[in-house]
Amino acid sequence: MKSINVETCKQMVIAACDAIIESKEYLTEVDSKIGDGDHGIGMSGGMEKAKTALMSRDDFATINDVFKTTGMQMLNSMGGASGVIFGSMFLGGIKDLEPITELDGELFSKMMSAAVKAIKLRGKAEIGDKTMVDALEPAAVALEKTDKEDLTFCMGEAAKAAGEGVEATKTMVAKFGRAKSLMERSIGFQDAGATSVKIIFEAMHSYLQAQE
Amino acid sequence: MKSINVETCKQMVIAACDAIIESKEYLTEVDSKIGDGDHGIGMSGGMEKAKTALMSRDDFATINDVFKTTGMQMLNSMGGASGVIFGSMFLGGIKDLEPITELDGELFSKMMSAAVKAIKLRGKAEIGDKTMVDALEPAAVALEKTDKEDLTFCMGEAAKAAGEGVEATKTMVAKFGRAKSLMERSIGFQDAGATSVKIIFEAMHSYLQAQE
Amino acid sequence: MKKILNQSGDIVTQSTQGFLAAYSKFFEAVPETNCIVYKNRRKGKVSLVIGGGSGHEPLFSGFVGKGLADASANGNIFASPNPQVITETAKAVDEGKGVLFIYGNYEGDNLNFDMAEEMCGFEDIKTAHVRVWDDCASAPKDRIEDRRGIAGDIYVIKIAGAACDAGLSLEEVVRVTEKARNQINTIGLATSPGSIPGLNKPTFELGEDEIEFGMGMHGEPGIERTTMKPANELVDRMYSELKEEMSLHSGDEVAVLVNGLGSTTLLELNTVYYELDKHLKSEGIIVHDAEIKNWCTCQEMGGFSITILRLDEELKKYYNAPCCSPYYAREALT
Amino acid sequence: MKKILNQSGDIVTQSTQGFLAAYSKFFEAVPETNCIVYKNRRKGKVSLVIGGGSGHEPLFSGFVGKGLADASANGNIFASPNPQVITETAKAVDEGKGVLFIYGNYEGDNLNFDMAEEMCGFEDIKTAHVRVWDDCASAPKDRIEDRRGIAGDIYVIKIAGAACDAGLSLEEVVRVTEKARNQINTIGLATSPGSIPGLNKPTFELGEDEIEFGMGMHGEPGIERTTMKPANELVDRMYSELKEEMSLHSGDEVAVLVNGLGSTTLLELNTVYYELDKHLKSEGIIVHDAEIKNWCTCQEMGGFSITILRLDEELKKYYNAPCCSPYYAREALT
Ligand SMILES: Nc1ncnc2c1ncn2[C@@H]1O[C@H](COP(=O)(O)OP(=O)(O)O)[C@@H](O)[C@H]1O
Ligand SMILES: Nc1ncnc2c1ncn2[C@@H]1O[C@H](COP(=O)(O)OP(=O)(O)O)[C@@H](O)[C@H]1O
Ligand SMILES: [Mg+2]
Ligand SMILES: [Mg+2]
Ligand SMILES: [Mg+2]
Ligand SMILES: [Mg+2]
Repeated sequence: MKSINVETCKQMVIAACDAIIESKEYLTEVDSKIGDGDHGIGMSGGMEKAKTALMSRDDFATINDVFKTTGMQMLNSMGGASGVIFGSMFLGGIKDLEPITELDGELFSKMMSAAVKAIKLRGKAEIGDKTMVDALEPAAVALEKTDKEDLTFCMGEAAKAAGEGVEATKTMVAKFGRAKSLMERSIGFQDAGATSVKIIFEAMHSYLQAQE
Repeated sequence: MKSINVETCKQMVIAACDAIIESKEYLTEVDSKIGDGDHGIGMSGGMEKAKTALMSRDDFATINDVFKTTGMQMLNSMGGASGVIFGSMFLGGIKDLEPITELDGELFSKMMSAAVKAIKLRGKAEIGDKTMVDALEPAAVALEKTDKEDLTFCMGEAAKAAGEGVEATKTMVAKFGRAKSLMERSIGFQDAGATSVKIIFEAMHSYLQAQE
Repeated sequence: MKKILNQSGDIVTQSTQGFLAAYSKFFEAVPETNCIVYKNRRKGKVSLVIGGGSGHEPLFSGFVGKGLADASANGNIFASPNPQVITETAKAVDEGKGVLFIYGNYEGDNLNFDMAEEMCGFEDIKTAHVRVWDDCASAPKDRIEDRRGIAGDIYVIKIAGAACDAGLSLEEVVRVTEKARNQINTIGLATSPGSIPGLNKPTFELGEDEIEFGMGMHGEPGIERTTMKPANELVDRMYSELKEEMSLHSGDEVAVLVNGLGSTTLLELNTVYYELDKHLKSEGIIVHDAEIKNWCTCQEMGGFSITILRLDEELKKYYNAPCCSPYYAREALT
Repeated sequence: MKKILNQSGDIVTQSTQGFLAAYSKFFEAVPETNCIVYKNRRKGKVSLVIGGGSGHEPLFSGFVGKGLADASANGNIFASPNPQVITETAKAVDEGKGVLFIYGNYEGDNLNFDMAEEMCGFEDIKTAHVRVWDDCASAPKDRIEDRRGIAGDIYVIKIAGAACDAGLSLEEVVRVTEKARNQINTIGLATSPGSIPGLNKPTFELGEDEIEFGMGMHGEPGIERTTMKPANELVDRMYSELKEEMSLHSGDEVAVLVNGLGSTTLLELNTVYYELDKHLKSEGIIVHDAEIKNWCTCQEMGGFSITILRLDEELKKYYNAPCCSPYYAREALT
């Protein structure tokens, strides 16, 4: 698909919510290796709220509104590091964006780059610090670099880059979050937040593919 | 042996102390089936104190003093039901006894009957209530009935009767102590205090036998 | 089971010494015992001595203090104190107005405190006792004197402490205390055993998914062993036992204690109160005061108990009196 | 792992509602949240808001009250509260004199409280924060801002609450609170994991005979994993860590907290204090006050922590001020 309208965008985000909700146990498992084991609870809780809020309204006028609703629900329900960080992933992308009703590769790339910036500003984590930034920034970079003709294709590239980012976190020493106190002992395990980013992109990609 | 002097009596009681101390785990095991599992701790603690007190002095003038020291040490260190009850076993026997320096079967029988009386007065338990009385009273009765020529023989009879008493407690419903709340469920298990009585008599009997 | 204890030395003695060292402003030992005395106790009144086996901390020592007990006579783990230390403790706090002993109704405690009272008699100390038998799951009502004392101890101590402080005579203190004791019932629930310190053994056995209603602090059997259930079902059952036992009805005024037995968390105990509150409200019971505490424990035993004290105007007066100890402080919160 | 919880409904919400129902005289909810406010809070002063993840009860709500915090912003289990509820809580207690936030130094808390401060800014509420980083096992001294906040939270709250009550300005309250924070260190020890409520999973794994010095409340790794040792050896090690960290020396005046992490009994904690007291005495440390409590827990986690607060005259004044909440009451015991 070249681009999607507000309703499809909403459905795409709901698909991401569903994927996270289904991954609750898995994410918890991942977080419990080097974190405190609550990432699945937090993310699925936030995504449940986001999904409910998205489904409860039929009058989303803009893409911005879809992302804002999602981000605000996460921010104002989850708590924990990921509430702010993942809230910022959705809110940061639309911060200085004019209202839009169609989302294409170009705009999505812009949004994700802005999201990365917002998250880094708030959380101070850089690439290599073993956080969700290690999945999101590569995804944003991939989006920037790729041919932006087709949103589905873009999303696939983003998902692929995020997945590689998750793999890369296994070799890193954690600098943020609860895992940082593990120091070298965090090596060998993937980051939970990065895993969530990958799941979100993959779910959005699958959703778009299914619409072709 | 026909009778024993103060020093031998002291050694005999120390042998009983040793036997109880060695049975600490076993008594705890027995108590934990239907009680709170501390009988071994209490009894061995009390007997340690008694043994120490007996060994620390060389000037016991009377049998009474040996028994009094033992009983007081138990009473004033153990706590729990058995502190009072077993304290009374040693103290009750000498309550109205004139000072003696030789212990024979006749006197020992008198002492044990008095001990039973004292314990029943204090603890209110009767035969059949699944307490140490079910071992001590049969032992006292056996002592009364038996030929009192030889103290070793008397002690053997007492030990035998106490052992039978312990067996009998298995068929009883507990009416005293922590086990009473078990009601019918206490059937099938032997009483811890009765077991201690048996161990004490058996140890005293073995000690006397070894002196022959 | 890892227990943070020393390899040698007496467990109760070391623990008591630690407690006394930390709270040395408030307490001192009865010489050569594990019994403790409140230093700043009010003088010229009936003295209140509580006690029982150790291992149930903060009970008993934690309830010695202002408006509470004057002293606690502490036994070994799960074993009543012996007559000698009880007597020494009573002598340490006696003011010539008499000594009231409060303790849970257990064979061992009864025997030892009775003997101590005889010994106090030889020393011309006037004594009395009130045995607590709040555990309504431990025997039927017609055998009330066979019932065990559990968390209800604390409310009996609270009322008695206030009555002593009010300057009542020993007879009057006994009357008020017995009145309170007779208006207190508790029902417990066990989810997992504690362990006997120093022995590394569980105090009882309970299956992976089993619980027992009414199980005693030392693993004494209760009224029903069943599979684990959600909090609301547990509380339903327990509340209805208490309601029937106490003939609770609309308009009754009560104080309520949800007490953790050791390892059950406040998160859970709060959830218990959440469910309990629904029953109390829907039945029209007036809750004068409520507490959610780990007051009467049995090592790391899992589970909780619910205690209800029915108040009348007289009991309310004593209940409301301020008190202060390291584990029970009640002041007019303004 | 049997947890006394309901099958449906939010665990933290039900638990909070239970706490509020039991202690309704003292607290009320910030509408539609799990945050709580002290009803009778002193007016016209700097407001103190504390908070963090749930599951560590009685922290945080148990330290809201007279002379302590005005409100607690509570998150989900082990997760910081979100910016919205923090902001609502601050608004509920703001008196126009500014709001001080105290919380443990964790990524999630920092992010959420920072964002809440931005939101408060939009509402013209003056704010400040003091992050507690008392756990000296969680990072070396030169990375002090990477250290976690654990039981030391409570002493920071105590001092700050008293400073607020004394009518100090926000700047002065911050100064005093930071001074206290900088004089507080804690070291912990884990013997067994807690579990994540609702998940039935242990928060970490530890072998049958293993313990870990310095392990965090959520299973974050500590400084050494070793076999179980007797109490005296454990305390030796922990005291020497604290001594070095704080450069404690003879004549220093301190307050000491031995804090149980959940299922470790008071019998054991008292034994810890018994050992600790020997070190303090032999080193000439003056113990102004000591507490043995289960204040900062992590569900049924086994283990304990030792917290030392070094006092000067100013801090002592605030430390000594009376306070009262359901879990921390301090009055002049006379
Ligand atoms: N400063 C940060 N910047 C970016 N991401 C972060 C930061 N801190 C933590 N995260 C992400 O949050 C994840 C942890 O989230 P979660 O488990 O929900 O929160 P908490 O750490 O509070 O338990 C980490 O795996 C990491 O990806
Ligand atoms: N009233 C009584 N009369 C005689 N013996 C008793 C009585 N009550 C308890 N006992 C004895 O004491 C034993 C229990 O002792 P112990 O375990 O040391 O004390 P506790 O019951 O306080 O834990 C019982 O097995 C029983 O033989
Ligand atoms: Mg986490
Ligand atoms: Mg026993
Ligand atoms: Mg016992
Ligand atoms: Mg967390």
